[in-house]
Amino acid sequence: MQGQRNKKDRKLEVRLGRLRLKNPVMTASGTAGYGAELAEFFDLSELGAIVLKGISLTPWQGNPTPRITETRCGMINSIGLQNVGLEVFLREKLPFVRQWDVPVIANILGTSAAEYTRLASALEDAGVEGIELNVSCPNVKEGGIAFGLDLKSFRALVRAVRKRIRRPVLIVKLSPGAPGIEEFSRAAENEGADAISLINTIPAMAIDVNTRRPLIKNRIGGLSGPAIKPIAVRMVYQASRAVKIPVIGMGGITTGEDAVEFMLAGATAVAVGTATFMDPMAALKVAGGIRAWMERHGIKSASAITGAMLA
Amino acid sequence: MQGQRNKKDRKLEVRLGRLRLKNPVMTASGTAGYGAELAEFFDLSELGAIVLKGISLTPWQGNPTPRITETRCGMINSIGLQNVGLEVFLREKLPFVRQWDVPVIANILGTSAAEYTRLASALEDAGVEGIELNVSCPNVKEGGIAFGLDLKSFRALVRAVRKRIRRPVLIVKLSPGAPGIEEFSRAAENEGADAISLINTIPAMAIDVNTRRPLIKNRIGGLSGPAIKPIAVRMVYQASRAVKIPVIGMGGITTGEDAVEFMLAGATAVAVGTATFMDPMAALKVAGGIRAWMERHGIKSASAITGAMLA
Amino acid sequence: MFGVRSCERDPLLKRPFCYFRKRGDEIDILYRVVGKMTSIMKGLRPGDKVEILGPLGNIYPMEEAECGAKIPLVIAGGVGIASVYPLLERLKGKGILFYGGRNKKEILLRKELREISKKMVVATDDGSLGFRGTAVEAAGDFLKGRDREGFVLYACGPNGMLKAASGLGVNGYIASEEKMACGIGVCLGCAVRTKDGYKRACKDGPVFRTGEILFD
Amino acid sequence: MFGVRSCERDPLLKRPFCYFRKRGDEIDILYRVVGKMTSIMKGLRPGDKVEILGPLGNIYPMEEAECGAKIPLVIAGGVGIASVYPLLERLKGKGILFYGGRNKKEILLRKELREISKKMVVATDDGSLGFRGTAVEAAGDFLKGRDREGFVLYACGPNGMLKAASGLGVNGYIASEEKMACGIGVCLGCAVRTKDGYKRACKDGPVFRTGEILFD
Ligand SMILES: Cc1cc2nc3c(=O)[nH]c(=O)nc-3n(C[C@H](O)[C@H](O)[C@H](O)COP(=O)(O)OP(=O)(O)OC[C@H]3O[C@@H](n4cnc5c(N)ncnc54)[C@H](O)[C@@H]3O)c2cc1C
Ligand SMILES: Cc1cc2nc3c(=O)[nH]c(=O)nc-3n(C[C@H](O)[C@H](O)[C@H](O)COP(=O)(O)OP(=O)(O)OC[C@H]3O[C@@H](n4cnc5c(N)ncnc54)[C@H](O)[C@@H]3O)c2cc1C
Ligand SMILES: Cc1cc2nc3c(=O)[nH]c(=O)nc-3n(C[C@H](O)[C@H](O)[C@H](O)COP(=O)(O)O)c2cc1C
Ligand SMILES: Cc1cc2nc3c(=O)[nH]c(=O)nc-3n(C[C@H](O)[C@H](O)[C@H](O)COP(=O)(O)O)c2cc1C
Ligand code: FES
Ligand code: FES
Repeated sequence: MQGQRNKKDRKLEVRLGRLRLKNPVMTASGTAGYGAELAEFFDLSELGAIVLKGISLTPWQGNPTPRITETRCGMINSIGLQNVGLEVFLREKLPFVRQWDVPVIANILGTSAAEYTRLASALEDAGVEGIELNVSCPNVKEGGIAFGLDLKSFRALVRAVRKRIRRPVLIVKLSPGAPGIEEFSRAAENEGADAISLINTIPAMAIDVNTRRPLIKNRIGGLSGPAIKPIAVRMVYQASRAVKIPVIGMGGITTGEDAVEFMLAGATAVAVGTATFMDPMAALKVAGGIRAWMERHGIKSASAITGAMLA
Repeated sequence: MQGQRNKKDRKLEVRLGRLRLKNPVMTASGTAGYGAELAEFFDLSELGAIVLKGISLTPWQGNPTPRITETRCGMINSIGLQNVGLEVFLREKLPFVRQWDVPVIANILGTSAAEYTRLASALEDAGVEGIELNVSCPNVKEGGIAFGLDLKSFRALVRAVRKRIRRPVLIVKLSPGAPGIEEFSRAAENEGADAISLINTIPAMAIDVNTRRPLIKNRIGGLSGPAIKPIAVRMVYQASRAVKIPVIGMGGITTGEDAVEFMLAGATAVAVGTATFMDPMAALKVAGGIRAWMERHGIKSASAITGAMLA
Repeated sequence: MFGVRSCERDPLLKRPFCYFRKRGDEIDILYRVVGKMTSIMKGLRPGDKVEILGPLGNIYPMEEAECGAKIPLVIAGGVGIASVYPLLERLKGKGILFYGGRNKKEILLRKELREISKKMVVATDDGSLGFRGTAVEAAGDFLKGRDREGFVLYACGPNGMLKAASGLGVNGYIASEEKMACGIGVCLGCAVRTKDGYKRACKDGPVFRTGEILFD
Repeated sequence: MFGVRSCERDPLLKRPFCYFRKRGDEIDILYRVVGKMTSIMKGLRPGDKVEILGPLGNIYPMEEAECGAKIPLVIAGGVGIASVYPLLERLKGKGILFYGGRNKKEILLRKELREISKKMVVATDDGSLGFRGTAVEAAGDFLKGRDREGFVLYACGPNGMLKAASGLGVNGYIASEEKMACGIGVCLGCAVRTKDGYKRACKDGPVFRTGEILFD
């Protein structure tokens, strides 16, 4: 049984730089907390990797409510990076998720390059397997997305963090609003990123026409879910043709077939976000769906799907 | 009856520069042909304005099929600006739509500023009430969107067309990919546009995981429909706060309440696109829905909705 | 509380509902039709399927009331009644209920509620049934001259009502109706501002101690 | 042809179908369940509502066949049979039908079709019923040694089949199955490449003259 499962698992294995994932499916940052809640639903070691909620140097309060609203085939959120801060994270949160045999990827956000590098160093010391630079959160005013939209400071940031860390894989999460997704992808690659991930949520707004008030207190939030999938697939396609490093695709994945679609477009791995809100088991079901698709199509290795779209 | 209707209509009246619209609802370019087909379904003079399919100087073949595919709450198209060209348009298409008492707005696309100005001049001479510069079509390789993404050539284009035409209102249709929607909006205003319209479709892609082939022959097409509405509302909100000229909002409008949402966000008028494919009468129903909403909320004039979102 | 989702693909997210009645494998939901999901629920026919995830979150603590140390003062607004109904049942006739709605039509299950409550006061905004005013005002009238220390509060309803109920000076519990996305504590969408920073209505709540939530 | 749309909000777009049978206010649709809309249609129960827009597009011209000048040679692949069924009825037993499918299970309504056709040849890819091969191959065999001028072609099926049928050398009509968005001629999504440039399958078709369409 165990043997058979391992064999099956190797079929699904993919690599992000030096990091091996049992399967191509990870959680999307901000949709799996720090792991504890999902662990009530399934064995976290069934995931390719777990990407944690974004963390900053000091605790952040986040935005006022309402923070979420559903839209047609999607949702808008403006959580505003509410998080416990680095110290509490290292003391109280990280040890818990370390109990599982799953690569842990920390998602970090700062208001200056110095904050990013301090976060990255501390997390490397704490032994995380990967660090994802969030330079694309539309929900915080300072920092973050500013790096994602300006090529010069983007380059400088990736370079600074790259210099500081050795062991963890460095993933750069691009902004869907980046002017020229190919250019930003290549810049990340040139500055030493091990992988890029996309897309983050797209700035969006909804108004209740009965009350005439914005449905998100902060007015503008980020759109995620199936509605944005075709935009995300297109950006993954463009990014993956621009670089040689692996691309992690996300945006509206709810089924194994959605994941395969991203992989055919060029993704090496995928992340499941909003779907976890629909069903806590979503990420596992996506992994199972990829396996089923591979069996139907007689494909022996998940990595063979990457970029295998026909003309 | 007629008197009553006129009175009602005045309530719905809005203005785009010198142009009065009976109501805020127009067709979105490329979703109403040149008017003939919709005229089989309703009296075109019930529209605020009719915006025609984009035209170029010479006939364009358009892209190979499949050109359309449905996605979750949206669709992707890559028609590729198939059109009869200016000459046939003036001879065979324009006279037909002129039969109705409705402002006609021509949507134009060229590969150089010179092409745009020639088109605009010819259409002014032919007596159209408005000219919409399409600098945001994601489906043609040359021209068009190039102007929509580069601020310098964008400015030069708007200025050149503005110099050439006097009578028709000049509308500039912005690209949702413009780096900095506020900047492009202000640039259009400063160069003399009478109004801006947004959003055009968003570049997107979908792959059939069974055949592994792209569902659009050209691979990338433009996403429209309800899926993009929250992105469009946000951009209309941002654009309308950046400029004083009227904003025409579009992207996923299917009901009167959707239209009201755009108007609360800052739109003076709206356009109905993909919804017409769902129901040929959609634009009329949207106008009726705006009227019903105004009655429910005791609002006497459609123009009072513009920007009236509460805090 | 638990989450209900349509097996159709729209709406995407689960919607939170209270266990109104539960017997064996069957769950009753008392709900008001307000939007997409509740309209779908209204149209369901026997054999149709929905997805349910639960139980989620906490429930009203009942020690002080059950041991008789305090008299349970229950305030419900609108469909908040679905939340306090099972509480009243478990309190076995000890609860004093103040139940408010906009008008007579909104006041449901009067007979059943009377049977499971020690005393029931109905309040309607338009006075079409019982006290004219809000349930909190009716409870305030009742408390006049009484020792608030002798009561334990249980309140469920819209935010404005909860805020007013917190102002009654009776310690106890209030259930938040914050909007939810995940229902399991991972999205931080259902944040409730408390003395100790934001908490999650779905996981740390929906029931909070009076005084814990900061209303603006 | 006409368009069917779910009253639910997903899928958005209408789907094109043929009038299979029409009597008074009732329309029968013969359809294969392949995706979203057809799955919804399968789940419909009496009283459920769908939106229908039609009639749309043109129909098979029948002059040469009806006046007896030519013998109608009808080729249908898969659900293409829904399109030629009413044609065969109106041809009152004059039509020679070549009907192809992947296997026996895909061949529907054999009895009825036999009754309304002068002659019927069934072809299956796997040979599980009738001729082993395609309907076009069967028609090609039949035509051997016959004067093609004496026939008028009517063909409906997937693009590959239409291309093959066009190659038979029999003039007539073929019905395109291009994907559609609007169904009324405004979106230019259903473009068919013809000798005279792109035409719209929904408005200028779905029936085109043989030789008119350029297959790649
Ligand atoms: C812990 C908890 C328990 C609940 N228990 C019940 C119950 O037992 N019975 C019951 O009828 N309702 C209950 N509700 C409210 C119920 O969840 C909403 O009525 C439901 O989500 C509406 O879904 P919809 O798709 O029909 O409406 P939507 O289409 O989502 O929205 C329609 C309108 O309702 C408003 N709305 C949506 N969700 C909420 C919400 N959570 N709170 C306030 N307004 C909202 C929207 O702003 C909008 O104006 C509970 C809510 C919470 C948080
Ligand atoms: C003029 C015309 C008449 C038709 N008449 C009939 C009929 O009478 N009976 C019948 O069963 N079908 C008919 N069809 C085909 C029918 O329209 C499709 O089967 C239907 O649109 C599928 O909808 P869906 O939502 O179930 O599938 P989707 O979820 O939209 O797609 C499922 C699969 O079907 C494919 N598909 C979708 N639409 C088409 C299409 N138009 N052509 C080919 N493949 C498609 C998709 O690529 C996908 O692989 C006709 C098509 C045309 C153009
Ligand atoms: C509630 C919520 C919170 C999020 N928080 C973060 C975050 O902290 N850091 C980050 O990089 N992305 C964050 N994201 C973005 C997701 O990781 C993901 O990029 C996006 O939601 C698209 O994927 P999806 O459509 O599958 O949700 C968040 C998304 C949601 C919906
Ligand atoms: C099939 C199709 C063709 C279009 N053609 C044009 C065009 O020729 N010129 C243009 O400016 N916009 C064109 N558009 C964009 C629409 O005018 C509109 O901006 C967009 O579809 C968003 O609105 P909607 O979601 O209501 O469709 C086209 C859109 C579609 C779906
Ligand atoms: S609803 Fe997601 S944390 Fe509460
Ligand atoms: S389907 Fe729109 S033109 Fe034919």
